[in-house]
Amino acid sequence: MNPLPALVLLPLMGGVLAWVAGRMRAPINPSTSWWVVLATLSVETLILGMVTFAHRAHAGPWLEHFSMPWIPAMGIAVRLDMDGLSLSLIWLSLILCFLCVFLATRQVTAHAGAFHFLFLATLAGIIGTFLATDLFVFFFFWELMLVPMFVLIAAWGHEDRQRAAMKFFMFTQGSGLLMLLSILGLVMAHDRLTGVLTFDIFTLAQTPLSPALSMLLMLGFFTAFAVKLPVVPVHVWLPDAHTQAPTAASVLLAGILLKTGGYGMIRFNVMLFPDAASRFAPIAMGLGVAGILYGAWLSCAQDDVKRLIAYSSISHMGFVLLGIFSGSAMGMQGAIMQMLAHGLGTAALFVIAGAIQDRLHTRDMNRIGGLWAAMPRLSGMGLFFAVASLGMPGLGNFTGEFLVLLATWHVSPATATLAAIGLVPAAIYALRMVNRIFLAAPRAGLPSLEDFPVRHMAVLGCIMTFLIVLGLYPQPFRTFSVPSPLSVTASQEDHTP
Amino acid sequence: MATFLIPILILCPLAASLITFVSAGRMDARGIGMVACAGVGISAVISIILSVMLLSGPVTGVLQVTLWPWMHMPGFSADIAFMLDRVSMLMILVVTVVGLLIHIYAASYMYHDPGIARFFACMTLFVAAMLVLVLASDLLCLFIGWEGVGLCSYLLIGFWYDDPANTVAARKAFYMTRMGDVALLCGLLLLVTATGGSLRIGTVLAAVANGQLAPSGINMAALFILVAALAKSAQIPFQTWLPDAMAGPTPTSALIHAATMVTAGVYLIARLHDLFAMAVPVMALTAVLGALTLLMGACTALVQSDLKRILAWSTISQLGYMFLALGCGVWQAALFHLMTHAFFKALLFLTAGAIIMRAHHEQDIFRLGGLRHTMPGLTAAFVAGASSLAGLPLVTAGFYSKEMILSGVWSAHFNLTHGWTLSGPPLWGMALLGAFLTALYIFRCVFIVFCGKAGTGAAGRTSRLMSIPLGCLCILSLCGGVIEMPDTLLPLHLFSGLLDPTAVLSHTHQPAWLVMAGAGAPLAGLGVAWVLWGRSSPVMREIPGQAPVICPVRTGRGMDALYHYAFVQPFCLLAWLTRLDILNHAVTGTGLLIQTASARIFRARADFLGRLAIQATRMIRWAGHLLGLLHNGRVRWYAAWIAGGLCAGLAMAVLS
Amino acid sequence: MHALALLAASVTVVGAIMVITRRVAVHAVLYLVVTLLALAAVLVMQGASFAAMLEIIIYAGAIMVLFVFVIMMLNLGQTDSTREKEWLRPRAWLGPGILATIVCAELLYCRRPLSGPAPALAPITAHDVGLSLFGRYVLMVELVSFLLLAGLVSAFYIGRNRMGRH
Amino acid sequence: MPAFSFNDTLLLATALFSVGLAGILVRRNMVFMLMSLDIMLNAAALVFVGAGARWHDATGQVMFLLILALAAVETAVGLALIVCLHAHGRPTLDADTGNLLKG
Amino acid sequence: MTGHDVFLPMPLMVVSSGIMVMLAATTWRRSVERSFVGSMVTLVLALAVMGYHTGRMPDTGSSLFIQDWWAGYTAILTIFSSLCILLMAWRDAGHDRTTLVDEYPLLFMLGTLGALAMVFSANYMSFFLGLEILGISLMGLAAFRHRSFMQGCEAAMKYLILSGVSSAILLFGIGLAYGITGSLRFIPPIAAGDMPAALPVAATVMILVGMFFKLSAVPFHMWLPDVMEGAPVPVAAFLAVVSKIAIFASLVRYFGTGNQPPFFDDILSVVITLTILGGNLLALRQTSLIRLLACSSIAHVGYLLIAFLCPGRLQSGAITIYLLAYTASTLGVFATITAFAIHEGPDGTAIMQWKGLFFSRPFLASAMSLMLLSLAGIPPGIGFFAKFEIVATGVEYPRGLLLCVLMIGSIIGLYYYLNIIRMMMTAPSLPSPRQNRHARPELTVLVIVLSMIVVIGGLLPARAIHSLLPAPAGPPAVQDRMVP
Repeated sequence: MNPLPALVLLPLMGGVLAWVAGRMRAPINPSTSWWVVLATLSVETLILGMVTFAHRAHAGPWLEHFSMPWIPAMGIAVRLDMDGLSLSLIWLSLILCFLCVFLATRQVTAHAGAFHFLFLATLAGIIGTFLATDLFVFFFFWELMLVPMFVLIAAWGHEDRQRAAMKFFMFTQGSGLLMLLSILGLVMAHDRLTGVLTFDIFTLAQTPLSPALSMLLMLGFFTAFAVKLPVVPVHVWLPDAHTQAPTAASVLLAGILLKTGGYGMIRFNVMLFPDAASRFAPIAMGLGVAGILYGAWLSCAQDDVKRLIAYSSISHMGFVLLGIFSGSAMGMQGAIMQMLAHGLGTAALFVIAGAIQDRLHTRDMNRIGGLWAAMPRLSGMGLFFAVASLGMPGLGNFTGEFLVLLATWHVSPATATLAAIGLVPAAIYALRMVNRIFLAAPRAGLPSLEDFPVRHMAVLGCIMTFLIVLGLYPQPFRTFSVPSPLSVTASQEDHTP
Repeated sequence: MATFLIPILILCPLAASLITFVSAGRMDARGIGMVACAGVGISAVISIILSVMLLSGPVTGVLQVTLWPWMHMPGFSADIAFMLDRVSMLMILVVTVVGLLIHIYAASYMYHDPGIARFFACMTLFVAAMLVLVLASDLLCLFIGWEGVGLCSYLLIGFWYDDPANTVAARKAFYMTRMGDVALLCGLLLLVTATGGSLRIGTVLAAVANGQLAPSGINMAALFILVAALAKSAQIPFQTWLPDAMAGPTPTSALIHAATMVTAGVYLIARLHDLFAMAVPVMALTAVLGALTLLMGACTALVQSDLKRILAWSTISQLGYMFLALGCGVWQAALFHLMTHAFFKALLFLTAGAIIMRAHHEQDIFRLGGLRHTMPGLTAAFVAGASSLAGLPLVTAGFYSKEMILSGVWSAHFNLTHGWTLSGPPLWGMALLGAFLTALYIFRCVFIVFCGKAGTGAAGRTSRLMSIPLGCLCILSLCGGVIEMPDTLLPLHLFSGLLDPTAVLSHTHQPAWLVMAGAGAPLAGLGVAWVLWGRSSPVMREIPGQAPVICPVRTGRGMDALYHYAFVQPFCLLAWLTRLDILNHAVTGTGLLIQTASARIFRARADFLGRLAIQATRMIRWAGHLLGLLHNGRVRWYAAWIAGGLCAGLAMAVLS
Repeated sequence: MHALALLAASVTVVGAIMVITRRVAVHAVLYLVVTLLALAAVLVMQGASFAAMLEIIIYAGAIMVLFVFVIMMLNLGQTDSTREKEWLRPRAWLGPGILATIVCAELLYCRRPLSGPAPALAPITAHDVGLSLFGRYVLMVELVSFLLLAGLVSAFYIGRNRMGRH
Repeated sequence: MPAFSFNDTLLLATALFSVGLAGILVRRNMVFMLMSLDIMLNAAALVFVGAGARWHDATGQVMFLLILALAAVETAVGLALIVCLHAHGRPTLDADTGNLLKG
Repeated sequence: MTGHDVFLPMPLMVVSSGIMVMLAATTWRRSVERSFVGSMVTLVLALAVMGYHTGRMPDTGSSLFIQDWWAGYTAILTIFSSLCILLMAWRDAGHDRTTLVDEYPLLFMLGTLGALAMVFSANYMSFFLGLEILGISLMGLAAFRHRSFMQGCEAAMKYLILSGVSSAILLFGIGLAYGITGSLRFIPPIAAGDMPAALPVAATVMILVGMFFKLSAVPFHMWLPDVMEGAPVPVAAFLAVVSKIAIFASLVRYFGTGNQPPFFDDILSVVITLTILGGNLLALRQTSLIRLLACSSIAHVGYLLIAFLCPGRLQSGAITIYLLAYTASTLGVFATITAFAIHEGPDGTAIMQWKGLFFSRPFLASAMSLMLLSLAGIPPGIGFFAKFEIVATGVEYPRGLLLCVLMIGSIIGLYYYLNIIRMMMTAPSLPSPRQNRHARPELTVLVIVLSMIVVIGGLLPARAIHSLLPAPAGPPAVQDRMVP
């Protein structure tokens, strides 16, 4: 049995179960749906572990392959392939989901079943996005994951949630339409040349395209991914969405949803249109640097904790863009490392911000005051992840940033210097946050606050460990998460039977 | 053996840090202190063992440990790798031994502080990071320690976070050094690009020696690294953070902001001296900046009234000496001075801390006074440290190290491009002036604090735990210098022989009066200080005014008038000048400007791109509204549209 | 014959113009009857005497009577005609007039170069029409019955609602 | 010799059509609008008869008959509506004022 | 007169017989329930014979009617939609029993008959009669608004006058075409080459204008929001779904799906652009849900016309799936509105009334969201795939400008659809007086069935496309023949 469809479908089914469990009446424990989610995630982890550790049997770069015709008239098939990149990103998703489940979603009491269903549905969409190698299926999942996320933000978010949710949806959906155009353009171009209507990227990657056309198509893809990543001129949705989303949704957004943008750029921009991507690289790198500086600068000006973290994400994602378009394997790997590290670190920061909001009912740093005295554990964690986010060597972010900078330096030292300068405001916003929330004089009239219990600390401790391992011993992850080239198909033997 | 010991050496303080952090609130203060001291103590013992091993090995022997590959990929590789050679041996000894003494002191000093666990966690973490910094054989690995010590410094400066001023100071320190870090990062990127993918110090230096780098590349790399070192060591133009950093607890100031972290810049340049040797303009720049810094630091220290700030400025000034030495190519002298400076400055800080503690946290020297009687032990220790700092001839360690620098500077010569040259004697003159000023300000402090009328009453007594380290440091700062002597006195070159047995420094060709001058300047400074502040009715034992105060000439007191014109007036002028502290203002002003600009721009209209999006939405809504107005519900109007559409359609179809 | 045709045609158009310019509804109805009669004459001249008959009987006879009935029910008086006068200012005419003229001009432009085969001489008699109607197009007749049924039901419902509810 | 060629029929029909259209666009009274509608339908019917004459085809007159039925039905329903509207709230039968549905 | 001349497609026969039976039953005893049941049975029967017939008589029909895949498909859609709408109307009539309204189902049946006649027509005459039957019944239906009779009357009057104008234009055009070709068959007059160019063009344009009016493409769309708002909710659904399917079916049959003459292209491009932008922009400012749906249906016509304008391999699939998606989703929305009205009291036509529905009626709100998302073209609804296909046709037959318009329109559309969902998620400010009328199980079933169609169609669109691939027939295969 092939594990890939199970990976996608399992969260969905678990979600439905959770919903049903949430709607059950009295005798059932209200947290049943939570347990269902936990069980689902555990099974998912088991399957993923199986995939991870049993892949030695295959020799090729693609670990698993699954294919099933879907809409034969259009040449569309449910084609899922897994390589190291998608595997590592799925691992990241699962880890963050565990983080959410342990630290954030249990607090949701209003319509918990529905919340968990939407949560898992988002996860399913994200995993599908990471696995799909059929452009239509990819686009399907790409759009699919927006809907539950929209509802999560709009229904469970904070005060200005609905505007934020609308903004989020409009931006991502609108850019998705551009991608749709590009997908169809590519498919039709292939069709015109060969007479074969297919959405299979392995086949489409071989399409000979004129430079102008490939640039156009690449731009379509790029726009969609740029909005998701986000790249600076189109980042507008992100601060609002991150700020207003409930904690779990913020974690998913920052931790994984943004990564789908990076993932898409690697797989669909750089690998599908290598020439156009290399011609576009200077602009993309410029945008990346702009993102680094602009995001960091704006982050320094925020008073809202979650907003600050959100802008810092923009800054970090600038490095990802820079790395992807630096045109070397090193930059690509740096970008992947940065994605993983940013996913872990920022997610943890959002969890902490969410915990603060749960306790103090404010996100305004002026009104939070020093928490170290009241909540040393939470504050310690906050300090650690803030430091990670400013790019402390030895932690995951630095590995990514350094590789990206190195790759960029090979291309253009000036760009790399500018990007490196972005690390100074990074220190400013991170430490500003630390000194206004954690290490500051406690505000008068603070209610007695409950610190993180030990099990929460254990979960966050795991994230910490991951970050440290990523920072000090990234070698296995690095070799593991290399994206496989599209010229090699996983499934030559599977296609023929 | 070494492969085993070196990781342990680093792990010990790290483990102590983790234990103290995790045990916050569960372990009592004594236990925490013991754990921390044990961690640092074990590493001190190990470092001594390692030194013995190294010294017993061949002369050029190096202990190498590669723990695991960090990043290996085509075009770049970095390892978590350590290397113990003689330079790093010196450094680990300083770090662990001085660190141990300071930890022991701090265990008592911080005993009653509720945040002691956090304090020791940071302190031990700092030791670990510093050890990584000095032991790393890979520049990227060094960078871990480099940033790590910065972080610990930040945490410790802002240790008493209740006062916003402290946290501001902490952040200032971090930001300033962060700029340097960015420069260092750029330098590393440049080097790794040039050397083809490795940052091993050996590889880098070999590449430099082989001429793989273009001269401009070398200059750029050296410049980047110099900026990093300047920032870390609080040299011009980054000097402003260090005095503010005195907001931290005194042991922190002693360990981080005097003995070890601020010398990391010196260490880095000394480590890469082969690279710098090829970059003559950068060397000249280093020397000039060092000389300027040492003068400026000394002058500023002369007019400070806060005990710890005096010491902080003096640290800047002494680091200036080291940079001067580095710039002149006598890196051994810089390291020597680094070591002695670690001893006496730690001593001074610790003593100051003890004094302040007993004097009810009074730091203003003008409110102290007459402590000679109440705290004789501390007085002795402070005087020992002060004389070593001033470099009183023969009996202090500071004299020998300073002498080594001075003689090195004298014979320096820079061939800059386009025929410009810079030779040593002017720099030497500045250094000598600095020596005079050093003695002047430190003894000003000594006389004001310890002589005269009693100021604030003292309470309690210095605990034994605090006095032991003081004693040890006293001995070290007085006698630690005899291992290297000027040729004029005795051709003893143990230290430079230790560092680099192949190239022992000797300045036999220099005139003997150089040594005399070097010995005389501090003495002169001491004398002037005695005249000004030490006599029973001191002229200037009051707080200098804010504005240039020209004291009225007191009639009938010829000697006084002479003093007045010779010293008081220049002093007041100096006070006025340094109080303006133009550089400090410039740097702070720039920071403030950026801050206000960002606040102005982004607080007022947050994220103008977001505004743009909102405007676009508004336009679309407006269009919709306008269109809605057409739907006024009138049938005739609707029919007119149909007719118009028919009209247009016919026209399009027929006329096309 | 031509003169007659010209006369009938012009009466038709002039009558139509009078219809849309009258202030009093009954006058307009009368002009409409005139128009329809003239149109019937035109139809006769085209050899469609059956159609002309229908035009007179159904249109001018039945439908116009319906109009007259309704106008009587509405009981329009002097105030209405003055209001109509007010509504028929030249300004109100301007835009619609231009629009209608343009449409007319465009249609005429399209028509201009038209020349078709000469129509056959033999008129189409009621017999032909009947054959066609109940032969090929018998289903259409059935459909028309449904059309009339729909109209009947609608009008009945609307009319009943007026009586019953208010 | 026919009195009307198809061409002439079209001319007349076009004129009638435009007049009817103008009537609909100009008149605010719904009764007049209905009358104008009838004029337009008559114009269309005329075209059919003319075309039937041109091709000598009875279909044209069948269509004429159908259009007649349509006109009758529309007039009937329209007048019923007019009576209704007149009774409830729009006594002036003005098409422009008193519209509840707009925007 | 041949056998073909009296050929009447079975569904038409069944529906007309049903109407007559109902009429006869009415003379015996008037009963609303019985009328509804009778009409629904008739429609189910028609559906049944539909399935029987489509297999047997795939193409060339008589000169009046034609029965092929395309006609069969659209007829099924029409009948199915009428069935759903009747189900909705049942409660509309049921909850207000002060007057006997057995004309209500009768008029629906007449309207369906007209629509079916249009769908099956192969001749101007049958097409025109069908159109008018549909139109006249709609006039009657629009006045069936019980609570606000005046609005209903006004809507009916507007519809009457405007559709009269458009009918006159259409008839004029048909007359011209008849004059040119001498036949009432569906042949675009361009094909007959013996006439000068301008007149056929004028005829085509006038016919197009008539059709555009009924389709409510933009310069001719103004009546739709007003009429839909004034009419009862099921009638609005009828307007939005049945009449549009029927007219679109005839449009496709009339103009075929091949390459069109250039002037046609130009006009259609302009109309599509205006339609998409206008419809979406108009919908932005609506506060009435029905008006909003009217505007959005205008926009959807624009999308559909893009597929119509882009001949190619994907065209037929795109049109069929889009019709299905549009029908199912729109009906779903209307069904939800009706169900809402039963549950919550107010008739659910103002968006504000939907506030907080996610918390009080999660099922209803979820169904509504699903339908709206499907209309917006977002998975998992069938609308997603439909829009995908539309874009695919646009890309295949490169129409960059129209695609840009489509994109902008979709984004704007997304906004107002989401706005409704957003409104449902807002916590209600004060609890509305809950009248809690009787729950109608049939409406719940209807909503569930429509949701299933939307979801299954979204997940397995292959079936829908596959079986209907040969659907839109081009111009009838029979060659033009002069009527003797």
